[in-house]
Amino acid sequence: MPLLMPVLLAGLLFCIGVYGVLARRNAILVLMSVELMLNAVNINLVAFDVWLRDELLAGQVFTLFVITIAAAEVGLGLAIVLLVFRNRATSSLDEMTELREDAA
Amino acid sequence: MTSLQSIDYVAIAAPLVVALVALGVLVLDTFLPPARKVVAGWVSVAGLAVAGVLLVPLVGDTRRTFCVPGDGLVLPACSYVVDELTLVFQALVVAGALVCVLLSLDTVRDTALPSGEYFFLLLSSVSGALTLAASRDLLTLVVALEVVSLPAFALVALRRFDSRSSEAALKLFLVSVVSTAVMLFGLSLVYGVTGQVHLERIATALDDPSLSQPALALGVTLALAGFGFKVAAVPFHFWAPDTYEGAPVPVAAYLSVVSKAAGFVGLALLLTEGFAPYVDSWGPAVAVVAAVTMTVGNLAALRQTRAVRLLAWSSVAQSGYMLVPLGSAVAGDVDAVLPATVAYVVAYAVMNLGAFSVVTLVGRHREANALADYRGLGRTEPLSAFALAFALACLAGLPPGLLGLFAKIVVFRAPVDQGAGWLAVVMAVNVVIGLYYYLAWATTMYARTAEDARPPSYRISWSDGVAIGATLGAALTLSVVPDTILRF
Amino acid sequence: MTAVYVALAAPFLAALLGLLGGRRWPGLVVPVAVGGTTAALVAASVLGGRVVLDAPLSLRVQLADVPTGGPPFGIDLRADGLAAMVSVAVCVVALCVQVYSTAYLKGDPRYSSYAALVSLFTAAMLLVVFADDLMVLLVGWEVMGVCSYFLIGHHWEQEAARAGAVKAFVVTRLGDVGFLFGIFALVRAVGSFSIDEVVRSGVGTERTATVATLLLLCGVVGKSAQFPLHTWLPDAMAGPTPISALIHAATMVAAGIYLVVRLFDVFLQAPTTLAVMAVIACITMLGGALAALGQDDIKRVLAYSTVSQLAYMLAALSVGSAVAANFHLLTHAAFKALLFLAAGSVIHAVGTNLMPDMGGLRRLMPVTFLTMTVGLAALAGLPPFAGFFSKEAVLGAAEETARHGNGVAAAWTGWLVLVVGLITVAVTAAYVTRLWLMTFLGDRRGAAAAHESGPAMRWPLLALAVPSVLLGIVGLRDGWLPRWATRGDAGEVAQASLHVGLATSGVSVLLAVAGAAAMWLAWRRNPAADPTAALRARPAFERAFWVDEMYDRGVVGPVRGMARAVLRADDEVVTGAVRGTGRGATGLGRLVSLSQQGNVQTYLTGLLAGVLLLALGVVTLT
Amino acid sequence: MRELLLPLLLAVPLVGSLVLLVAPPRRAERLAAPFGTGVALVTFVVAVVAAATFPETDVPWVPSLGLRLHLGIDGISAPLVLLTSGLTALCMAYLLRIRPEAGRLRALVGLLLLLEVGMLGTFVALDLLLFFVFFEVVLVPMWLVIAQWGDDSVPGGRRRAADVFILFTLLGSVVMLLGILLVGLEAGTFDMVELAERQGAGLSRGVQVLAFLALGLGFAVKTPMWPLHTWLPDAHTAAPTVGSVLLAGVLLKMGTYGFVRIALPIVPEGAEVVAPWLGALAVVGIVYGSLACLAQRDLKRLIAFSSIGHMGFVLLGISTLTPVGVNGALYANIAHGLITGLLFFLVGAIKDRHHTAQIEVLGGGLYERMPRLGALLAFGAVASVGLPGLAGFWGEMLVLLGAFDPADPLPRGYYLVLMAVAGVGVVLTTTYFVRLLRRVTQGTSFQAWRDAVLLRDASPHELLVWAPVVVLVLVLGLWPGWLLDASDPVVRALLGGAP
Repeated sequence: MPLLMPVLLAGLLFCIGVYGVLARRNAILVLMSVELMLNAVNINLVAFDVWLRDELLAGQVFTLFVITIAAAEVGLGLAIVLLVFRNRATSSLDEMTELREDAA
Repeated sequence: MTSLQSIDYVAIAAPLVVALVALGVLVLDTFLPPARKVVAGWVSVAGLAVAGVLLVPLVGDTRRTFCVPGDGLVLPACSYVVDELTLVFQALVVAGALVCVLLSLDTVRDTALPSGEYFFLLLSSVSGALTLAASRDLLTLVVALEVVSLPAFALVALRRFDSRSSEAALKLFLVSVVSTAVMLFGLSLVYGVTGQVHLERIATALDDPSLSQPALALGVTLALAGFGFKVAAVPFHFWAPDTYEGAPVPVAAYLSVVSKAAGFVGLALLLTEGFAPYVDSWGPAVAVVAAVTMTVGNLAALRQTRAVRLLAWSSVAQSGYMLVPLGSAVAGDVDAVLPATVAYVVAYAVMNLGAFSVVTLVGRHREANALADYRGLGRTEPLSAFALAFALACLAGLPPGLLGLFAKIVVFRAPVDQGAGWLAVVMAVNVVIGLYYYLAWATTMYARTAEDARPPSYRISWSDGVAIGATLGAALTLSVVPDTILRF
Repeated sequence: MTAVYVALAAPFLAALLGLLGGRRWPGLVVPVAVGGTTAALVAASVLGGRVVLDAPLSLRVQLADVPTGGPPFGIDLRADGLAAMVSVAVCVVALCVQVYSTAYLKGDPRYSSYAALVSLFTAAMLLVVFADDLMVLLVGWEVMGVCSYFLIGHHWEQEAARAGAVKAFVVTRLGDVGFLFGIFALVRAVGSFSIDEVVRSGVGTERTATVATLLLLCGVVGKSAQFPLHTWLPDAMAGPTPISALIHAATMVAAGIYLVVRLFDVFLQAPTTLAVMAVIACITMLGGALAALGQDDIKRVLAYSTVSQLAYMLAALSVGSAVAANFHLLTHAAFKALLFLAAGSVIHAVGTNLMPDMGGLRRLMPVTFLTMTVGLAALAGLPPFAGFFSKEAVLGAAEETARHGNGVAAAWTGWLVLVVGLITVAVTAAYVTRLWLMTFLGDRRGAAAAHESGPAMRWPLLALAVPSVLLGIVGLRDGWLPRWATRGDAGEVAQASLHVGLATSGVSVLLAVAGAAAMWLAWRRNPAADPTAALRARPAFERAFWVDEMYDRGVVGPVRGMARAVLRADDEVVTGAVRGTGRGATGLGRLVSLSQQGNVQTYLTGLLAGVLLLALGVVTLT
Repeated sequence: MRELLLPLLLAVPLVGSLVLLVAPPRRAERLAAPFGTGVALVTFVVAVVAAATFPETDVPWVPSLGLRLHLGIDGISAPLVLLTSGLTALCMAYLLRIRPEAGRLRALVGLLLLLEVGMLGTFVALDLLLFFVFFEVVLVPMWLVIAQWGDDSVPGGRRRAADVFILFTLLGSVVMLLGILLVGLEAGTFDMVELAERQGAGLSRGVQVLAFLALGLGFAVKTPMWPLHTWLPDAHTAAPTVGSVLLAGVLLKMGTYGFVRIALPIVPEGAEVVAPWLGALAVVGIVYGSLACLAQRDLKRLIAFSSIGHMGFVLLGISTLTPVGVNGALYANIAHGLITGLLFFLVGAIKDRHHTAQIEVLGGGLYERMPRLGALLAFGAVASVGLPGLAGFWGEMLVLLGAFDPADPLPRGYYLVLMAVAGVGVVLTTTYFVRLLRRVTQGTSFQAWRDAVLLRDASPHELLVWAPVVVLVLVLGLWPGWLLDASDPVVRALLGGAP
């Protein structure tokens, strides 16, 4: 299997993730977009692993770790979003500007 | 390959103990009556102290563990190595965490934070930082980095009913995960091109010129993102001021010192061990980042009126200084710049913790923690004021803060020696800008005040006193015998 | 050499004592001041006596060497005929002035510092006289200048005194800077600061000599009030009259001439300089005399006459006769000091400086009248008064150069000096007559009751009248003057001699008489009025040809403007640059703040954009 | 024992200032001035012994930086050490009776002692990095002295002045650090003695020029050289009397001393390239400072601008690269320290009495109101003008002589022009000082001052404090060999000639 396709796919996915992170106003959706970015990484890693025929299977192990990290992040992230929602009754990132530089 | 790996438990004792104590604290806390919650804090102190003691036997030699054997063609490689660099950072992390825990004791009690969770999270993060300093492969690096970060999010958010706290956590979190994602993407590319995850082997592989250069360059650059976030380098710095301000002050101190030190050790390892042959690519990039970081940090700090926010920007600027040696590294002798980075990080930790100690103290009594609240401190709390003034002088790098001065000399040496004069000049200008706000703050404390507006004097608790005293003592000692930290 | 040390130390110590203790022990002021000067006079007389009795005097002493990094300079002193002569003259005049001042400044609250400064001046002048090192000479030279500054400003309540002091100091200092550079040029050429060395070894090329002497001439022109730096001297008359007598007539202004004489061998190597000197001397000579004709203030008349007479000395030098210059220096010191002291006596009596307010004092102040007449006659160059002989010596030297040439100065300079000198004789006689007539003859015009001055003021007048009469005749004694007026080298003494041509003398006496007669005729018409009132050129004379105004327009005004511009620019640069930098920094800080407005997605955008830029940069550069 | 002398020289004031820092505030406040005077006198005695015996100390401090505690004293640093310790002692003695209007004396005395440590250290350091450290030590104390005890007639003025002072100086010294590092790392040692002996051997021309520029910038800001002088007038105007005295008397000398001690001998080729520019800026400074004085309305600012002019002479001397010029520069350095120190004492006294230093407000008649103060001011002015027989003359004369005959590779004609312009500066200097005397000391007093009861003439205490300076100005004026004998061999050696 040519390497190009999965890497392209990963790149595309990553870009979609980036777009989502920047364009979505809702914290949950931003979180999901981050997941997309992480998954792009996973695709990359697996594809490279297979392509390299890595004896250590480092890429696949890496993927597992990334999945774990992603899970932890999402868990924590959701908790924080929940906290914010409880305090502010909103999960829109636009409204979270209490902490900022003093307007000049 | 079939046998189980043998594990050098002495080498991993420190992070292990810290992690175990973290769990222990969490469990212990549930059995503590509300009035005795502070015990969790003292247990944490003890745990960190033990971890510190456990570092002692490691001094003097290099211990490796979690190794994969080599097979003729490839060298054996280890994931966890305790060498001098590692030890310095581990010691720094332990000491810094100790000060943070001491500062936290009163904060946790006064602001009714859940002490079990608080210390558990703090120690977890510390264990991650300890591991990070020893990790020598990409996986361990990434995982350790996340272990430092994830508890920190929770720590920041721990003031549950404070909307600022949760906002700060969210910002920290989002910037962190995006940076991590970018870094991971970069690392995946590095892995894809080199086929290796151990830093030593990556370095060996990079010597092969037939590798795909653009992919590698992209990978290396993106890989910097995660650490850039940790050290709050521009453009990954955005979270720092907002988060420091929203978090409990000791947590901000932790983020700005321990967490940042962890970021630096990770960055240093990655760059000097893993990507050393690729210095021609990342060197200039780091240099540019360093220059922009210090400039942005200092310029923004000029306008601040609140202590924590000022320290946040100042720590951004200081990150810029710390990046200077890495940014001026040249091919063939990359390791030469390591001592300067190490020295500055250690010096920075001492002086910044000194500043944060007093800021924490004042923050307990003055909610806003504005610079104006420091007016007259020199009269009512001469010792604390002196400690803060000295720390600020160190940060400014001006006598009597000789520690900072020597640290700056060390940092300046690198670009001058390696021919990155422009970077040295940019830093020179920045040092001058920096001086302004440090001095302005320091004088506020000694400014003449109207007699009727007597600033209140504070009752300084035992733990705060120790924290302030220890950092001041360290700063003073290192000012006189700076060789202790400069000789690496 | 003991005499030299005493002559230097006595007035210096007197000055030190006077400055430090004058306030506390007022009774000591007069004895200290007079005593110090007397001691100096005695010491100088000892030297003078040795010159008269023994053969030529030549003593040198090198006290210490001071390293500079280049050629060292030494604290070197010398005493020779020339030094002895001038030192005696200085001490005589100084003693007269000290004595005179005890009466003239009686009751002045600042008399103690005044007397001390006069002592200090005496010491400084003697240092110039005895110096054998250019640096030592310069020290004395400048200390004289500052004493002159303080003494002109003695009456600092008066605006004229303040302004005059400033002007005198600044203008002479302007010349002194050139003088200093001249010394540099000599030192560079010779490799030593020693005057002896400079004179003996010469300065090498004519070009070097010309440059050096022209620069030295700047100092001379400033100190001796020659055109174009002469303007300070008339204004310096705002000082007390004894000061004008001592400093601004007899001694300090003559120091410039003395210096040229000291270094005359170097000047002789530079014909160009001599020519320049001749031109300057001629302009000053005639211009000063004409300006004197237009003044109402008796002291200003004398001041311009000083300018004019000093020009005679310079003219003598420019035609190569140091001896004639010296002779005139000596006689001029005597009669001009006398004139000023007498004028002081008059002023003291009538309470004004202005001649239109005087008149008819002949009867009221007989001693003053008599002595002043002697002085004026000497000034006008009437035989047998001292001024006649010395002036004839100058004119004779000019004639000699004009007719025969002397190998150094060009013939035309001789003619120039001779012609202008003769014209000036007439003008001099005219203004002298005018002064004499307006002050002493005619009817009393002022209100104040005039009376003869006391003994402390009378005796110095009489004492100075003696040399004013006799010096000329004495000076003609064969070989006597050259022995005084040289450095004491045997060959030189033999060479130096005075030439007095009978024809020239006759013409000059005739001219003098004509000038005096013209003035007398004009005065006869209306004794109460100014005899020169009818002259059409009088405004030009009165304003001294508007040189001051030209300086105001051309130098003072522009400098002031520049100063204001610099200050304004500096203020603006300070406030502008510093505040601008500050504002710029905070402005940039604000820019940073704008990116930090709390929206986390902005942060992320920045972050990712930054990463993109970095990545692009790295990828393209790799 | 001899090795301990120089460390002792630094330790005495340092310990003194630390003692004041930790002493109980109430009592310390009362005893601060006598204590400070005592400490400063002891320091002065140590300095005298050191200047007489020329001891040297060399022990490692921070080996990893190559920083050694290498202290030494010789013919060009000894006068400066004596000047520093002497002036500090006089300032302390001054504070015995005359206190600044506001602020605590304890802290002021402590800071002045700390300042003394930095100043003395700069003059005795023989290691480049050590020199830099001491160079920096003076900044914060001086800044505090200006910012806390300064004149507050303009709201926030003293603070702004102090800030500008420290920011300017720091910018200069940080760039200087770059130069030091460049030299030290290229040459492989930071030892000034060794580097001076090498006379730039082993350093390429490019490195030398770059290093001279970097070092020179640091020194030039401190000196200050036009156009980097802008911090000076404000700092002087705002500083309290003792601050101004030490600022003008000693601090400025650190820059010129650095030129002579470091920049000239260590990077001689760089010096050759940059010297003409330095000379030009120096001369501009002379004329510019003098012109600014001519139109100046504030007495303290006037003296400050006059410093710019005088330091211009010092820089011109240095730029000639000849022993004559450098000797002159060092002489002018000392002379300016004494004379301007005295002038600031006097102007401070005038300002304390009248609560203004505006010449127009002061009006004339100082001779009449306070004859002693007036006479001293006249003395100071005349000395500052560079009258022969007073200290100010010799330095400026030698500087001009140096410019008349500059070192070989330098363009002579060009330097002649510089010399001539500097000569104009001499005249301008004379002009503004006599104008100053005319407007302040002469004339008659305003009625308001006549009516003021408190306007006393200089007290015996003040006279006693000023007397040593006056005497020294006279002695140095009458006997220049005193200093030149000491400095000449060292200067020749530093410039690479035979001693």
